[in-house]
Amino acid sequence: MLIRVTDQVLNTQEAIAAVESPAAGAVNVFLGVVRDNSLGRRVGFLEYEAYPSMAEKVMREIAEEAKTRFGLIDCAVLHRTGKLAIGETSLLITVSCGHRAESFEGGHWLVNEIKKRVPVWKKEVWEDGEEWIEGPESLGMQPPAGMRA
Amino acid sequence: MLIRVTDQVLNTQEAIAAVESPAAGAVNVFLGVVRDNSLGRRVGFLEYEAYPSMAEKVMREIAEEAKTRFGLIDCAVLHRTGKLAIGETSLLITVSCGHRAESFEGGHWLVNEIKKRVPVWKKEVWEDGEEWIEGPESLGMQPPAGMRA
Amino acid sequence: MGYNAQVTITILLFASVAAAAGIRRLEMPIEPGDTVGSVRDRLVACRPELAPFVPNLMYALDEEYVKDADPVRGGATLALIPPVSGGC
Amino acid sequence: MGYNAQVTITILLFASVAAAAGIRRLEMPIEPGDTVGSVRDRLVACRPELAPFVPNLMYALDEEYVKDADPVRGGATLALIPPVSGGC
Repeated sequence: MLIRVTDQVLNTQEAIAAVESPAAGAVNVFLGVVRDNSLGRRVGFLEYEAYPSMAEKVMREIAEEAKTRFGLIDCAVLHRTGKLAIGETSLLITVSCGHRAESFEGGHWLVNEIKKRVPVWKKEVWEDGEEWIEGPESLGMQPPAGMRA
Repeated sequence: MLIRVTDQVLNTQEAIAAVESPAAGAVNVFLGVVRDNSLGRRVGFLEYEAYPSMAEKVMREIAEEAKTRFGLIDCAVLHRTGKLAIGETSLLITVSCGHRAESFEGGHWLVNEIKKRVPVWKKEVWEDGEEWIEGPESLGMQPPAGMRA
Repeated sequence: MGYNAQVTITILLFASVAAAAGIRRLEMPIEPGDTVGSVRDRLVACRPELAPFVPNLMYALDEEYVKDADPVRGGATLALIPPVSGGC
Repeated sequence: MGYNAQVTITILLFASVAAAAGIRRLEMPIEPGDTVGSVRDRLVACRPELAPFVPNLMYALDEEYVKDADPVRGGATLALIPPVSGGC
């Protein structure tokens, strides 16, 4: 199981090769990519910060859970940190399994859990400012205190 | 939109590059791979036959429909024909879009529709025989005539 | 009227069907009022080895899926499509 | 008893919280009976700029998510985890 937090460019071929198996009929690959806009603002670049040792630990726990839950043969989870330009890959996930349905369901579940639990943070940098994006999907996010009239 | 039926090895990087866009936040890649077993039998290799011109036409129709249905930015569908060894990729699909959910849903829908509608056939070859696999998911497959007691 | 492309149809066979018939392509004369189904029935009459495949066949006329009752045109290509299993 | 690793805890700060505090790592003495919450409260008392983050913080003790009421051990590492946004 390939698990890695790194400031180097993520290599798709490496992550696919890491999950190959003669018993695999399906491989699913997910690339989370820096896009040029966020909630209507033009993004210049992103900066990812991690608590690297804990991030790898939690990524491994999530990957093990995904293997059991979806009967995956193997999976790989790689997260990049540092400054990323538009079009660069921040998250790379590969899963291999017998059939296609589990490959999509397992991959999707993995990304969702990573978004909630892995200690990685994202700062958006625009032409005229920057902001830490505190993920609304994080387990640590409180719902709003009350409804506004 | 990259659509291709070919007897050449499918290139994942080419299919990812074909859907790249500054507006894309998610790219999903699906690889259908030849596995070493099928319903308990050990597979030696597979042979895929296509009605190539119609297969490309139907793949393009399905891809256009997926773009509209899931709001995809772009997608690529490549299907290989001829003799394929264990571990080789028969089907390669990439989709790009704004966010992860549509990338998984759109990719999964594409594979399912391809399985039902694209005129491509598969022959399994074992040590001691071979058989054309008539897809139970094909639109042309009749349900069994009646229940058995 | 002579026997020419205007009144013939090209039939394509694939996979298990081609293997059973021992042929992948043939031409057949068509008659006024012919449909996909009537052409198929005359074909099966001369090639009874195709009969077992008929319940699961789909048909494409010039690369477009059609139904039994759809009319055929001279010069068209009719493909007999056994259940597909593309993908993986 | 001397002031040593047995009775101190290392605190890690990240992202928005590190930016607000202007520090990424510090050591704090702990007292018998201390919990995640009591250590956090003493930290916020000396660094009030952290108070606005508290409602959305998670905590990890030696890289394991814990709750406010969980006890802390001397020599442990407590990370203040603002809402994560890994992935994409």
